[in-house]
Amino acid sequence: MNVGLEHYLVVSALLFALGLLGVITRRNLIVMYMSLELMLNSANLALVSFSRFNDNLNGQVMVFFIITVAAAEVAVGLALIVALYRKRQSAHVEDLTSMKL
Amino acid sequence: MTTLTLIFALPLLAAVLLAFIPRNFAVVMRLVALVTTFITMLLAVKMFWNFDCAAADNDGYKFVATIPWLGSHALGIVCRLGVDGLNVGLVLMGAIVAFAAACCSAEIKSREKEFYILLLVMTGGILGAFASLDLFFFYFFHELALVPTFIMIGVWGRGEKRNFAAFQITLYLSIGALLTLVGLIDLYLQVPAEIRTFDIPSLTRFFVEHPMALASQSFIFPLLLFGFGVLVSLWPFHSWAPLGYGSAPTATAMLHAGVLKKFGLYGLLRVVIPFMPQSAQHWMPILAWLSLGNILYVGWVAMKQKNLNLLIGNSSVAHMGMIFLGIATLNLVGVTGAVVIMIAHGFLAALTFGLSGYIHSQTGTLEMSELGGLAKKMRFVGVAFVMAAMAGCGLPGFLNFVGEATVFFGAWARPGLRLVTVLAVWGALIVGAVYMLRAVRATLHGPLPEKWGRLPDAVLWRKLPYAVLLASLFLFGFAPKLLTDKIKPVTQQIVDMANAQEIATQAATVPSPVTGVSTNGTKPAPGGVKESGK
Amino acid sequence: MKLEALPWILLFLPLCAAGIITLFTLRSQKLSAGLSIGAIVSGFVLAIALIKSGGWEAREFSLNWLSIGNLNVDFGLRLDALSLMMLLIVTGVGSVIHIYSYGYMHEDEGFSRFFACLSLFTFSMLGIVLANNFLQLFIFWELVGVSSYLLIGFWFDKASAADASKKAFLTNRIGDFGFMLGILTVFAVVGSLNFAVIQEQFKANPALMGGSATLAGLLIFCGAMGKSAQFPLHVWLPDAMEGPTPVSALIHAATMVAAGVYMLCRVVFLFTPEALTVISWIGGFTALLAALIAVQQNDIKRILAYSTLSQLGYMVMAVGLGGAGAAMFHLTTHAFFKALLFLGAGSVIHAMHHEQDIWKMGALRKKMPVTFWTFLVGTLALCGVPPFSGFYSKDAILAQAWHAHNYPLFVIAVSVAVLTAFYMFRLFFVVWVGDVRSAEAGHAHESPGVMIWPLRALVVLALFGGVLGINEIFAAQFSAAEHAEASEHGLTLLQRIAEPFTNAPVAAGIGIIATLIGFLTARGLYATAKSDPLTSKLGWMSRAMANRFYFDEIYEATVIRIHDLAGTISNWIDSWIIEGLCIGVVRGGTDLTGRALRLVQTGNLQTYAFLFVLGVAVVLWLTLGK
Amino acid sequence: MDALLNYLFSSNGLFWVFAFMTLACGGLVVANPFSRNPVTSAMFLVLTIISMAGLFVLLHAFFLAAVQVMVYAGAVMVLFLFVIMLLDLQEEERRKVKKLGLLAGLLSIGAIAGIFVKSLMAAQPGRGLPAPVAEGGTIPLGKLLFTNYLLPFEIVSVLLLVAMVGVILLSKKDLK
Amino acid sequence: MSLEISVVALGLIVLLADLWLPAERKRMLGYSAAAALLLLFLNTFTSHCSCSLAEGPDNMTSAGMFIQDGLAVFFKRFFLLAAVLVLVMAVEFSDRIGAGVSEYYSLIVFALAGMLFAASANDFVMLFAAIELITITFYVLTSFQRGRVRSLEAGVKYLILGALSSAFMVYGIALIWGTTGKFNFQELAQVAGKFAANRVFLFGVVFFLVGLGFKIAAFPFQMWTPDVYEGAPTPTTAFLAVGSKATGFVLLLRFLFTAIPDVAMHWNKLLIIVSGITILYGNLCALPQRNLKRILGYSSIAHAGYVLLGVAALTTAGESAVLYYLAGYLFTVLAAFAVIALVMRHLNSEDLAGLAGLNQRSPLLAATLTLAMVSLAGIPPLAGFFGKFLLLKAVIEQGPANHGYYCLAFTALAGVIISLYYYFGVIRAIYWSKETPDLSPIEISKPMKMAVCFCMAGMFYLGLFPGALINYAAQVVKSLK
Repeated sequence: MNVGLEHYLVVSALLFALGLLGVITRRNLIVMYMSLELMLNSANLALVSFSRFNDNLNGQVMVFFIITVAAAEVAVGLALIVALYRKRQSAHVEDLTSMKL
Repeated sequence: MTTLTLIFALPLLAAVLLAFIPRNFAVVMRLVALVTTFITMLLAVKMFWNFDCAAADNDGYKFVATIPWLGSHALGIVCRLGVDGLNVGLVLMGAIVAFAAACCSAEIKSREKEFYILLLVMTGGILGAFASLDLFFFYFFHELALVPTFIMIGVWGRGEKRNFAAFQITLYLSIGALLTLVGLIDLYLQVPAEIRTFDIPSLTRFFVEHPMALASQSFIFPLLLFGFGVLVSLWPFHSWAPLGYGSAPTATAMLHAGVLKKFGLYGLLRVVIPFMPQSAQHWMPILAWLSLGNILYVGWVAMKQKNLNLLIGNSSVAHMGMIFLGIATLNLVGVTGAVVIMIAHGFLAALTFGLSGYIHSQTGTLEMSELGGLAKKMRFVGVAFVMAAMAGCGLPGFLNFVGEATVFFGAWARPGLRLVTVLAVWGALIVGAVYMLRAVRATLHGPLPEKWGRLPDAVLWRKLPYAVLLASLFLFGFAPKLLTDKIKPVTQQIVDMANAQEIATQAATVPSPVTGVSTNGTKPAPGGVKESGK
Repeated sequence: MKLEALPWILLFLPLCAAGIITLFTLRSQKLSAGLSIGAIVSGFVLAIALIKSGGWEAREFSLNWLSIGNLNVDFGLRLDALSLMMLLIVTGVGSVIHIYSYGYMHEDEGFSRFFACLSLFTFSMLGIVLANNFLQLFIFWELVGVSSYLLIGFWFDKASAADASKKAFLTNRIGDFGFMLGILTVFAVVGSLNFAVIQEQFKANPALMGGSATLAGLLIFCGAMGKSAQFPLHVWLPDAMEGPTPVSALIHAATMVAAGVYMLCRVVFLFTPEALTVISWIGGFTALLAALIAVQQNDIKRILAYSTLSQLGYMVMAVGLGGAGAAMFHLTTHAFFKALLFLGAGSVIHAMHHEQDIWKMGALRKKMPVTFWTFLVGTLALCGVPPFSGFYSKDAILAQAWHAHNYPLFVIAVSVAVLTAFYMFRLFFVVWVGDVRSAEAGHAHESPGVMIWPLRALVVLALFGGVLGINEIFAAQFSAAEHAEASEHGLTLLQRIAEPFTNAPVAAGIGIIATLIGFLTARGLYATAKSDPLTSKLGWMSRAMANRFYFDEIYEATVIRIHDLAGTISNWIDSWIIEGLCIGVVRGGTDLTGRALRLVQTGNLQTYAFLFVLGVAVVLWLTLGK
Repeated sequence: MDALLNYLFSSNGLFWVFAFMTLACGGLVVANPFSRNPVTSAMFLVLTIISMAGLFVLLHAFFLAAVQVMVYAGAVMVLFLFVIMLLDLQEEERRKVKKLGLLAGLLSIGAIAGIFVKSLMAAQPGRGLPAPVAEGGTIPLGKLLFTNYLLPFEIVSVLLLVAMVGVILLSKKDLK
Repeated sequence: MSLEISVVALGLIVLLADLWLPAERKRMLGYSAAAALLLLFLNTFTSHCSCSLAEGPDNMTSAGMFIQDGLAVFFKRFFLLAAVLVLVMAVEFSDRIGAGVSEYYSLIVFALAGMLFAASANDFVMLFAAIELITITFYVLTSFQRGRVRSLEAGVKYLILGALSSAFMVYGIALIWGTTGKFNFQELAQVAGKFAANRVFLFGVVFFLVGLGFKIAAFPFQMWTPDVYEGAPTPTTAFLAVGSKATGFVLLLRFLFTAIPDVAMHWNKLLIIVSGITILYGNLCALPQRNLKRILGYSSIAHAGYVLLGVAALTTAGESAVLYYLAGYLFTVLAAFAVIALVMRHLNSEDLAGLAGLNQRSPLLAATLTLAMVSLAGIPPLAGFFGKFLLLKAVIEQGPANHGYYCLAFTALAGVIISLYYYFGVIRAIYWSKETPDLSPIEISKPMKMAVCFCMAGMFYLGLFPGALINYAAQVVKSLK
């Protein structure tokens, strides 16, 4: 069986699902954040495979942007998590409920 | 700038002016409010007086003025003011009641600034709503007047149930207003896009030539009927009114019960019935039965009230039933009668609430078990109250009687409404008298309790509002032609539109059944009373 | 001044007086009284002037009052024999009573108010008399009701007076309910409200109303039932005696209660034979019932009140029997002597310091001679002793019954005559004869001149009212309407005196005998009685009579209770179902939903993320799930 | 065995290898049955990213594969690890797992994935495509980036500036 | 594109100027930035400006990514105005921020730049870059008060959920591009019809819409709103409520009506449901709320629902109603937040009780907040009423075709009625609180006063004289097709 676009897409979808699962199950902010990276990566995979099979490089440019933005996002996000940790001594989501209802 | 524009704009301008007066000048505020409403009243009287000789436009409206910078021409929203026979009386009534309400506001002792601003906004809104020839502004001004009502009840209201009252009145009136809004928008959308307009005369012309599709009618009509109905406390959506008025500060109750409430009825007459004749024919018998809910059921409720203001509030609701019945007749006599009651009730409601407000301000209570024999101490107020009560149970001499009798004649002319009429007459003559006399008996008559031994009667300037209102009731009660001659042509047009279908089908099927009854020189009007002759 | 203006002036003078008194002269008693008395006296003069100038023939003056579509209501004045005669009675008797009131009410603090109300009443009554159409009649009908309300409740700080006025008004309103429906029915068919027009139409086409004719007639009769206090709406009249005595004399004896009879006569052409039968029986029954009740009353004014009821029953019966002229005749004489009796009673009450129990009086004959003599004339007239006025008018009614061959009613009428003589002489003996029974009676003295002179004036009328030819004027009025055979030309005085015996000798004779029986019985029982001997003799019957056959209680149990119940139920629905259940559920539901939804907002990031994903899943399912 | 090895090192075979690695390591990032230590997750994330880079190579996106390894595995993940070290994060506490919530979460994720796969089967986007030729080399990508995509590129540069400023501000220490 | 370049340059200048400015002059920096933006705003009305009247697809630059049509210009003006007011507010708020005030201003300017780009985005790549610029800036802006745990917490919440939504959006873009091969909206529009039945494509569209839904806080992606609104510094919240939400809407309009018009036509049911539930959810949750900023958070959810009415109508009338409503919302919400920023300056929480006696402390602020609430409640004669009127009209117009629209209209009405309660609750807290702990007058700087008055004037103007903006909006939405 020849590996085609669908295979890549299924892999990417499963990766996306895994990331999603991480976001909603893990309670550590940093791990949640890593799961989000996983999701972004799955999009990258989809884009690259589409790019390959559609014979169009534009998708890869998009991936480039996504990677850049993700890096920036990670930087800001981690700084934020660190700042919060300094205040609360915790990176646990369940401790982040001073605002609710 | 016509007189009408001034009438509508003055209170609003005064409200803006008040906003810039520092709050410790309470006397100035009161003065401004009084003077403004007084001038407004004079202008309204002048307009009413000049009405017959004023120039009318093609649609029969007089004193027409456009305020071009308001609204949006692209959507066909133009602030156009004008009066015809239907609303000239309402504007006059509104202006008079507004003045009376301003006079009665002396009882407000806290936050006068806000109160008078709200009062003036309410007045301007009311007058604007009745004077507007544009459906959008008709609604817009009503809303403008409605909101101060809520706030005034919530803030200056009285009684333990004040919060609930404010809550309830807000809930009901908002529902009513918003249903109406949907209905009006849908009505507006019935016109093809390129000539869409909210202009009432244009819409009238359009719907005369292009009757609305039945499907649209059957959707829009109930919306507007019940939307307006809620605003007018149509049974069974009435329970906001007595409590709301009972808890409202005097001036608010006067203005709302007296004038603002007529908005819904005015809307029914101006828009709903003439534009949607088939639905009107279908719904009117139902409305007639609902009106009985007001007249009889609410009358009974009024009989059982222990608080004077609640009793008056219920009676005011009961009177609405008469108007609904008049509208439900869909004939010239009944509808004209309904309009007459609208005006009469405006004066009357303002009068009764004003008087009860005075009693409250003097005694601090309106529980009837604690009052009694007040006529001994408050001669003037007592006399005025008895007159109000008498007007309330439809005594001749007051305008209310003219309206009620006319409505009965109109209703009786519809054979289908005979039973309703019988019950309505019972409600008006008996039940109405029972609770009104009960109020008089419990508050004014009987022995005077010790603690009220030193109550003062109203001083001269506090008598003024009551005198003005009573005088209006008497004047029109003695000479109803002053009103009816103005109203008649318009109601005739409304009734003709509402019965257009009927007349057409009758003419097509039955070759005009001429009965042998010749009436002494009276011409049976098309769509008029004459339907029952055998 | 043009002649057309006269009736208008006549009508509006009292209103002006009332208005001016209310607005300006409340402080000045003399001025108020002067205005009020002046208005009615000039009214009387004007009425005479009208008769002098125009005679008795019918004429109308009218303005358009309201005109909507085919509903044309005129404000019109109709002058004809009927209304002119009524005018004379109202203004004449009214003037006398006004003057009397000046003395009677002298010490009252509401003096000016009293005269304002009296003038208002006069205005309303004149309006009824002069009305030329149904709606106008109804308007003044109601106004009479309200002025009566004000006058009965004149001493409103007395609970009983306040209640009585309320009751009077409401009972009248029940009658008006029928009246209004009757007017509506007539209008719906005829299309006009004007009496003359309606009469024309009926003449042209007697079957105009078809099946609804009887119903319409009876509905209109309801109005008369209320105003003229006919069974079953008679309950208010005795209570109305809570008002000042001149009021009782003016309103509840001479004029207002007569309005019902007047109205029946005015529209007598409307009634079908069936309707007339009902009317006559109700009249007869009322007459009998009231007479029976009067026998066991102890309050001087109440006795007179029931007597009034009974006499009104006579009149209504007469109308029902087709004798509108007789009814009007009796109305007129009754106005004279009943006003006289009431004013006499007022004089007594005044002298007794507002004591009204006859058993506390006695032997007043010596103390108040003028009042005594005038009262005696009134009594004789009421009992129908010839040649007093009452004899002629009552005989006319008896004769009507006789001629109509309605013997059951004739018997009732005769027994009423017996009872009338009985209770009137019971009153007479207890009050004027016998012993002094209380301190007040001992100290009583004659009333002042301003109260005595009106009595004297009325005595003249009560004496000679029967032979002035009043009946002929009425007969002429109704001849067209009911094809009466009364002759057109006037009779001589002697003919008039003898007329009862020439017309219907049997009836006249039986009437006189009946009166005699009544008188003798009363004398036997009460000439020297210390307390009522009948009470024990009649047992439960007496108690029932004293308690007015429990009509008030019956009403209490039925009409009032039903309304009360309806009120309670409605109120309950309002406050529990609509306000509590509907609003409460809506409000509570909204609030609860809000609070519940808010719980979703836990503040936990993970929950948010989860809900986010759930949302995506749902949206996906909605769009692509199929 | 040879056949298997040959297959494994053919592009199809490599796909399966990398796909398996990607998913397995991804799975271990999210739910490692043996350790709930963030460091473990981070290490597996690096592995995932490297396997993905392999997939990229298979897709002839050579430049992106390099970027993936350098930027992601090299820079981003190091950042993660630094932070984890800095915060001295302990193993995530094993608090009570809300079974119902987990189940619902799994269900909804399953639903999303299911719908996706179903859609994929229905749409068959890969069907009928010509043989792939696009080569994601540096030159063509760079050309595109600096011609057509210059504007977003500039915007991203602003974004990076913002991120820098933000990070500096957030980690300043001079605060009350 | 000179406008965007100027804005970015302004941001850089502010950043740099900070280095040399003494601390006491920093206030001036904020005002100057605001003044500069105001100038740029006014400049959009002059015909010389390259970005003012140059509209239409001809003017697309940068390979069609950047479009300067009427819609873009409308929203650019909108964002500029919002940024000016937010900057003024930020200056007033600066003493609560502590260090990094100038950075705060510059970040606002950068976020504005992102919004300006987003308004002109005609391409997914561009859109992605612009949106991320906005979002990442907002992560920082939200958590700017590092001293307050709530601010950081809000930042983290916004970060995680924002990243989540970004992931969805990116995946959606990937699928859309993968199936169609187009990034450009216009090009996509030409082929989108063909893919209307392609489920992968639709999947991508849904994922993309999820991302936008998060931005506008539509149900079920609204969870973050109240928490972030509460925790963020008030100027940030204001900018978030106005700018970020409007960005979401302009992109939504562009995406639905320019990129995939043929597909969107079939999506009325989904839009109706989402809009209805959003309205009800926002209003119901706000009912028992006591925290002013949370109230506005929930109310902003509800208002997202109202605006979605106009989108759901899928007509030009609906689109122009959206624009009108947003314009009114700009003044109203900014006015409300300005008052909150001033009044709650020295309080730790934003409880309603803090408003007690405001009418004595500052009548101007009391009046402003009252009017803002009245306008939000949709009562004449203020902007909110007319906006709602237009939205309802647009929805009812579609009623005969699909009765769901009638239901939607009634749902909206129910929402309006519910909302009256909490809006009036705010008004009541101002005027009629029993306890008045603090009656010290509130000092307001001149620029702030002007800003507040401007907002009030805007509310009145749009409520009373809607004609001009209606015509403008009607003309603008033509560029969507």
